[in-house]
Amino acid sequence: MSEQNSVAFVATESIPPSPPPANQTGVVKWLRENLFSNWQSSLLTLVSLYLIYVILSTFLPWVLNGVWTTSSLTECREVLEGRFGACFSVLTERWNQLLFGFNYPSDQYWRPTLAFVFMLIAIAPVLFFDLPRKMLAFTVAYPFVAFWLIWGGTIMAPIVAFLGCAAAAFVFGAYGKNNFALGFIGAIVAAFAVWIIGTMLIPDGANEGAWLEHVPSRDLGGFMLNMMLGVTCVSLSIPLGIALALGRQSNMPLIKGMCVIFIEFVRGVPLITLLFVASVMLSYFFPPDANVDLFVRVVIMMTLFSAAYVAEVIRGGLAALPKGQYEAADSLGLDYPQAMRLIILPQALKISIPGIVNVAVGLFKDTTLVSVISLFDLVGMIRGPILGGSAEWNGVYWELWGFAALLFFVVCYGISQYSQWLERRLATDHH
Amino acid sequence: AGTLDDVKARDKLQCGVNTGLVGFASPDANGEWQGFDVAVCRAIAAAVLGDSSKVEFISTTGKTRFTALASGEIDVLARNTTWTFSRDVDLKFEFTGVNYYDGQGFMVPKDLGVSSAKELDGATVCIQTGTTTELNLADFFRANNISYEPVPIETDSEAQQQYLAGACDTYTTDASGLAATRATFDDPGAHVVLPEIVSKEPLGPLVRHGDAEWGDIVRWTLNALIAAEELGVTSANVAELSSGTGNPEINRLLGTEGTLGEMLGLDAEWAKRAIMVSGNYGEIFAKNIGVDTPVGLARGLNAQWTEGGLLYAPPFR
Amino acid sequence: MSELAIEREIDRSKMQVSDEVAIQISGMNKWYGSFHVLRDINLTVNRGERIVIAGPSGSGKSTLIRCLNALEEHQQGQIIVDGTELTSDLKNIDKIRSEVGMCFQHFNLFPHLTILENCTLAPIWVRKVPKKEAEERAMHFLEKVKIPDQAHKYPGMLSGGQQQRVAIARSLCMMPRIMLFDEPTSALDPEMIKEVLDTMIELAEEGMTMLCVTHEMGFARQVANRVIFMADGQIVEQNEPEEFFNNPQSERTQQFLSQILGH
Amino acid sequence: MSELAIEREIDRSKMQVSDEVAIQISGMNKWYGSFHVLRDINLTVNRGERIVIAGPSGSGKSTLIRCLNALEEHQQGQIIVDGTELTSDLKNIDKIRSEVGMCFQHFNLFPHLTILENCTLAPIWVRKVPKKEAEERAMHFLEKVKIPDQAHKYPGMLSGGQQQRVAIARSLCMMPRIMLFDEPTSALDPEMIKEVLDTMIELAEEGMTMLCVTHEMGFARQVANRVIFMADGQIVEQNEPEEFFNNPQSERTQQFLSQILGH
Amino acid sequence: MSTLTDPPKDNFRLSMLFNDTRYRSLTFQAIAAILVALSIFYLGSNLLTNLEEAGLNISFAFFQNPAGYDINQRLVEYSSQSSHGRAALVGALNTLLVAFLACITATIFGVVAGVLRLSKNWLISKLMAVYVEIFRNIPVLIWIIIIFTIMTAVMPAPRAFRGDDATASMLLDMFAFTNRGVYIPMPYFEHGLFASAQGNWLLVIAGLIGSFFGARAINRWAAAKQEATGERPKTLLPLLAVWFVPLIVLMFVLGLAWELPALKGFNFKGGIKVGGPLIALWFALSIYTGAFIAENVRAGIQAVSKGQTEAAAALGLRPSRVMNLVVLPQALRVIIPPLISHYLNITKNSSLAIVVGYADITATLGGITLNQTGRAIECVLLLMAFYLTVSLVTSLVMNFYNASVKLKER
Ligand SMILES: Nc1ncnc2c1ncn2[C@@H]1O[C@H](COP(=O)(O)OP(=O)(O)OP(=O)(O)O)[C@@H](O)[C@H]1O
Ligand SMILES: Nc1ncnc2c1ncn2[C@@H]1O[C@H](COP(=O)(O)OP(=O)(O)OP(=O)(O)O)[C@@H](O)[C@H]1O
Ligand SMILES: [Mg+2]
Ligand SMILES: [Mg+2]
Repeated sequence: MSEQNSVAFVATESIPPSPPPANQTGVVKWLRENLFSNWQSSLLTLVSLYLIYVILSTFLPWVLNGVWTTSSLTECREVLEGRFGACFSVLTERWNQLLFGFNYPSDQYWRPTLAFVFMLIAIAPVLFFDLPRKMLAFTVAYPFVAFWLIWGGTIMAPIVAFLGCAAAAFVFGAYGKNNFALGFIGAIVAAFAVWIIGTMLIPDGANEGAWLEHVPSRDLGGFMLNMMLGVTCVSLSIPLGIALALGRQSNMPLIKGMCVIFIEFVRGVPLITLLFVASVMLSYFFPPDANVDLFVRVVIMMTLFSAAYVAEVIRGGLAALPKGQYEAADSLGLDYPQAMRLIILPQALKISIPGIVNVAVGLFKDTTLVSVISLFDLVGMIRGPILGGSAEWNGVYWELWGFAALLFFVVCYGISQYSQWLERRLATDHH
Repeated sequence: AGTLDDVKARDKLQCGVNTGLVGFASPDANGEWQGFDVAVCRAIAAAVLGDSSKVEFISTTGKTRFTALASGEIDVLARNTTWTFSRDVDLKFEFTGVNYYDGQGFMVPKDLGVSSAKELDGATVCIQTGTTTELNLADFFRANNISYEPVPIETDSEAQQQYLAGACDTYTTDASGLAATRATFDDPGAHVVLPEIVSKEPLGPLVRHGDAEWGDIVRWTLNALIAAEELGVTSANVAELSSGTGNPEINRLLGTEGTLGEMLGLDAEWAKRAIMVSGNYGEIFAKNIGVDTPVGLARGLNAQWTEGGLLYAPPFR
Repeated sequence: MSELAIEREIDRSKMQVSDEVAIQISGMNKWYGSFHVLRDINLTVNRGERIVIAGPSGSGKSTLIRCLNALEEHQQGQIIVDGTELTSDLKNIDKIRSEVGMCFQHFNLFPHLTILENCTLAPIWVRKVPKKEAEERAMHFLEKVKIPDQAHKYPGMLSGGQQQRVAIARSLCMMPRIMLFDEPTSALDPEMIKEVLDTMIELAEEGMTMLCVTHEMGFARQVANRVIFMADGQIVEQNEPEEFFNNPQSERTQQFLSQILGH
Repeated sequence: MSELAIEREIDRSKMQVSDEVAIQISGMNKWYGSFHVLRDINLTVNRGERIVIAGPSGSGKSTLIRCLNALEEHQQGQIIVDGTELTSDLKNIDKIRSEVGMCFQHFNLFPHLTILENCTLAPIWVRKVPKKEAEERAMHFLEKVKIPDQAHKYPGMLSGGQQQRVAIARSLCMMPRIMLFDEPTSALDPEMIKEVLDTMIELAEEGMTMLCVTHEMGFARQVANRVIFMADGQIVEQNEPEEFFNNPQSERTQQFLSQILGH
Repeated sequence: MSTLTDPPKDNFRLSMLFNDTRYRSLTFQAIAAILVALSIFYLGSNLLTNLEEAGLNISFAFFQNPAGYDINQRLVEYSSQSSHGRAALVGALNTLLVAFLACITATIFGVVAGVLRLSKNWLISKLMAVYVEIFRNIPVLIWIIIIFTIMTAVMPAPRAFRGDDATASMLLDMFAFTNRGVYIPMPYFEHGLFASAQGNWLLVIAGLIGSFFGARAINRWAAAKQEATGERPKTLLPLLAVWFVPLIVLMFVLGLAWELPALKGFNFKGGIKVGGPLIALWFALSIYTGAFIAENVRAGIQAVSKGQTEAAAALGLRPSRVMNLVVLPQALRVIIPPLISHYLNITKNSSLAIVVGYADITATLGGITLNQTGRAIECVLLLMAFYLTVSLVTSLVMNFYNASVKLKER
């Protein structure tokens, strides 16, 4: 072993940390690194600055000069006196129509508003796991409350509906623990029994003179309609989606095949064709005197549509679970429904929430398509009665479309930020 | 069961209308449906149910209207729908008469300098789709051996926007619709409707085939409105006239004589109620689309036969 | 693999083997598709026996264990567990599963439930034990595996060894008469292996019938009363541990032992 | 961590250190933002030296190694590798990178290419070696690391130890004169660690200049000719291995060694 | 299976339908099948009674009847005398056309935005983030309408080109950008070798195909050379030559000339017209979907770990090579599957063409034809069948691709 140089070295003192050299800090460095690191980057920076300038310089004066208080476009133009500015007065004047459609009784606007506020409360414990679980009680009651608030009419209807569900839950609680199939079928029978008896008990003209005036569903419109379709269809599609996903995972070829066909079929056609089915075809498939109204038909089709997408998301969640979880459940003697309900689904659903939220955002945006089949949602209101059917506001495209875009942006961006937050949180969660 | 029984049981008439065409059917700022077609629906409701507000208006597009009617979602379709052979025969509907004799026309900006549709060779044409417009247009240009570029647009609002921005040279739909649209323009005077009417567009309410009883009610309600104008019965004097007049036809119409109402399965005063709602045909016309309204349509073909028009209600006897 | 010294005195006196038959496998065959995994397995396990199954990877050890619990179907032959024949009848399967507990290599705890909930879940839903009683029982077994203080944590917060012990406790809560272990320590670090083996030894001392796939030869030597060597889906050799290790008969066994101990 | 016994005779006679300077670092400082990671580093490495860098986590070992390869920029001081100064000049960086091979903790093989393609990629595209020659060379080094038969598999199909050896072979295919190792064995299982260390020892025996961040003290003792101890971004102590382990001078070093060996 | 050789010892009992794993799944499937069959039967019988009551029938005979309407955008011969079937074909081709164009541009937008979003330039990456968020979070229907409205409002009408005080003018006297569409010069041949224009074009296409093979040969030669010597010869000049020399010669021989668009009557005549509705729909679909693709591209590139780039850099590979040889091949595996589903979304979203008056299949078959014939059920069924075929074919191709690029693991 021949090491020529003696290598022994011991540091005599420890060197304290010193600040980095001046050209490594401060605004200048930030600018140099982030905006002007080389000539391509500098060029891009300048181009984008110019672009931003152009956009802002046209957009800002338009907004700032905006007129908010006139009652028609001509009046607005007079006020503007040739200046470049927006006629936001269409928004103030048609505010209620944009939000609630033109048919909802104007003295009842508080009802959907209240339902909306309640929705925020009801949905909170679902979205944020940290909130007290007791709030879920309100979530359970919410659909019935909201139904009554929005449609009004006799309070018996939501009560009967609620009782039916409660009976189902009770029967399932009593028998489902021992025998899932028995509990499940029993629950359905109980629910229908209560509903049928309840419907018979409600007198014919109960909607007349009810505490809350009855509003038929074709009178719903505006942004409220988008919200309602979005919320209703997404919530209805989750159980259906779960069933489809389980069916697709099942090892019974027939059931699997039917689920696959359904899912692939729905995902293969545009939503608008399904809406055509709802508007021009579906009534042929109901019994001659059923007369299911368009809102319900649209809800059916949209639910089926989003169920297929939800099913695919949940299938991903199911596949992400290790096989060991299924085996452990089996080896403990849990049967299939128990294993699903207690072990598999709670985990799979949690993984799937961000995906489901994405489907929800997509579906919410797609609710605007109902304007094509003559429902007056926000887009339908603008395209139909406001732009096309009124002499006062013919030609205020930018303000109206800008408003619609903004409204959707705020909601969808909010939801997608939530889903990103959730994804981060699920990634760090240790249980 | 017959449609009449359904309507009575429901205590509400379901009436299919346009999604928004000023003057014919459009919701106003308060959300109340207004217009010429709407008035017909209200008259029917008044005749059948005794209350003109017992109507549910169901807006339909060109695509959905026939299904809505065929599947029973609506009882009567009072939307600018042209009476054609195939609709009547092949699609199994029954047109109950004509409430407006229309024809497809063209609107052009005045400064385009066009005075006849035959000068439109090579023009870009905005069409509001959803009725027979595309077919008439194709036929007209083919017959005159000139070419055009169609731009089919779903809603009136988009078609207007295209037309006003100059993306189309001309806008075509039923002349009544053109007038209604022009009425909403900033400067209606800058646009003209060309004299050519390229098609016959008898518009009228229709019902399902095979329910003759209901068809009769709709048909004769419409006829009652027309006859009332001919007979000089107006919303102002109908109450007074219904106590009995010297004119037996008026008496039969208003139910003071004969049992016409009973034959229809209604009561005697059905026509009186229908007329009370918003007056006779002439009054309805004047109020919604007449020359004094923004739509500004002259009676033209839609005048009574006695005035040189085509309106001719069969006798009430 | 490592021959871990088991430090404490092991009390073999309690590990009595009775005459009663706990598991009887005769002429059992199993195929995966056309691949013959288990070939003519014949095995009788008496109550109280502690059997270690060894063999090279892919020899079918796990498959054998899993057949006993109906996690896999066998296609030929007979398996009788505790007097109940394993057929495709769900009733029998349920019965057998509630008699037989199973521990996996990767624990397979339910990560969304606390330790206590993991342990009470099956008693409550399968055995219909009242919740309170189930919890008491769970605490009892958690104490036995020495982690009662973790009861309200989630599995993700525990170390591997602790998780495996919870898994054992979870099986025990179903009061099984037979326990199956499939390489319960092979995913663990050396310190943790000891904790888990200790727990298993304690179980053995209490007279539990155990079938254990493991490569812990120390455990096999000191606790097992029979070692079964499998290769290519067959039982090649079985013997008492001392004999098995010191005096292997078949060539396959010798080769295997030389590999596994020579390292 | 574990002091792994290296069983074979190590032939230190071939591990000659020449007088030629391979790497010269003087007054080098580096900041991440305002965090001072490397403080006044001065280090001269002669051709043929085998240097092990040790130190607590976060002390800047990886950063130092990565600076030598221009994977990180330094902000002050001078780094001269093989006579070329490391500046922001791309030419110099290219030159240095083709002289210096690097192995990462997580191998970083390219998963979409076969083992052979992994090894020939850089020679073909950087050194412009004809494909055939590059493949021959790759096979030569794969034989050296004892996995020529895996050449047409994909990295995902190999064990960790095999993958790390491929990573070494991949670096060698560029014929570097200096090799940098950043904890090459810390992601591996014990058996695999041995395979990789063996390969590294062989390299050392052939006279390769090596800088190695590792906690394998067995390796350090028997192969390195210098151990450098870093703490808080500084070189706190350096010495010959025997001296370093038996007679650490500074307090930090003593503390670190007691922790790491006392285990 | 061997269960057959080893029959159940106990006799069949009814309870075994539920308790025996062998029969249980059969039982459930039978129940499910019966339920589905019942509901299909129920819906079907409703349909039949409803149709009968309305006196209608299901028949596709109307397909042969003349359609009677005109279509402005068509890829195959069509006039108002053609049949409804042909109108549907025109629509189907239009759907495929706009979907194809939008897929290309959406990919370009998406890749550019996705890569720029990872740029070190703070402003650019933030701008791209804004683009992505704004477009992703507003319904595509609103975007289509807004973009169509902007196009008609901002671009000059042909009228504006007319007269002395024209407010708009053509670009280079060759291109006209109007709110009815964009007019570009159309090439034609003055002394073609064939009498028909098609023949001459076929000749040009044949030339291009020849160039393509030539270029491939050059690349192969370069690759072979690189394999042999290590150096890759410069191929830019030969490539340019092989692409352009034959083309230029051919153009010269055939006498290439351009037909320029010119304002005649109401519209520009001559040249090639790309219609306004097509442009609006195309642009709206591409920029909307581009935002989604940008996210995929970003995710795909980020999915390639930093270690890969570092390892490649440490081997001395230049950044552009690192991108081409290491990052992209790996990122593409992550990017392509969702990319395909975005392509499908484009195809499906193109059904919103009706709001801009573009004659896709939803507008012809599901729109005017349905209107004119009133054959709702037939039209909607055919419409769904069309989209279903497109998406099934695409996913089939997709599955093959996925199987072929799956990373090999043990
Ligand atoms: N689900 C399956 N489908 C097909 N073959 C399988 C399946 N599970 C296991 N095998 C095969 O059956 C054989 C036995 O597997 P088994 O898991 O029982 O081996 P083992 O002895 O437990 O091995 P190890 O020690 O690696 O756990 C192996 O060759 C394996 O590849
Ligand atoms: N990209 C970075 N940005 C900011 N700080 C960093 C970055 N990379 C490393 N650091 C910090 O620099 C310090 C030194 O890191 P380095 O990776 O060199 O440590 P190390 O000695 O290799 O530690 P280990 O043994 O854990 O690998 C650490 O405190 C680390 O947090
Ligand atoms: Mg195993
Ligand atoms: Mg490090």
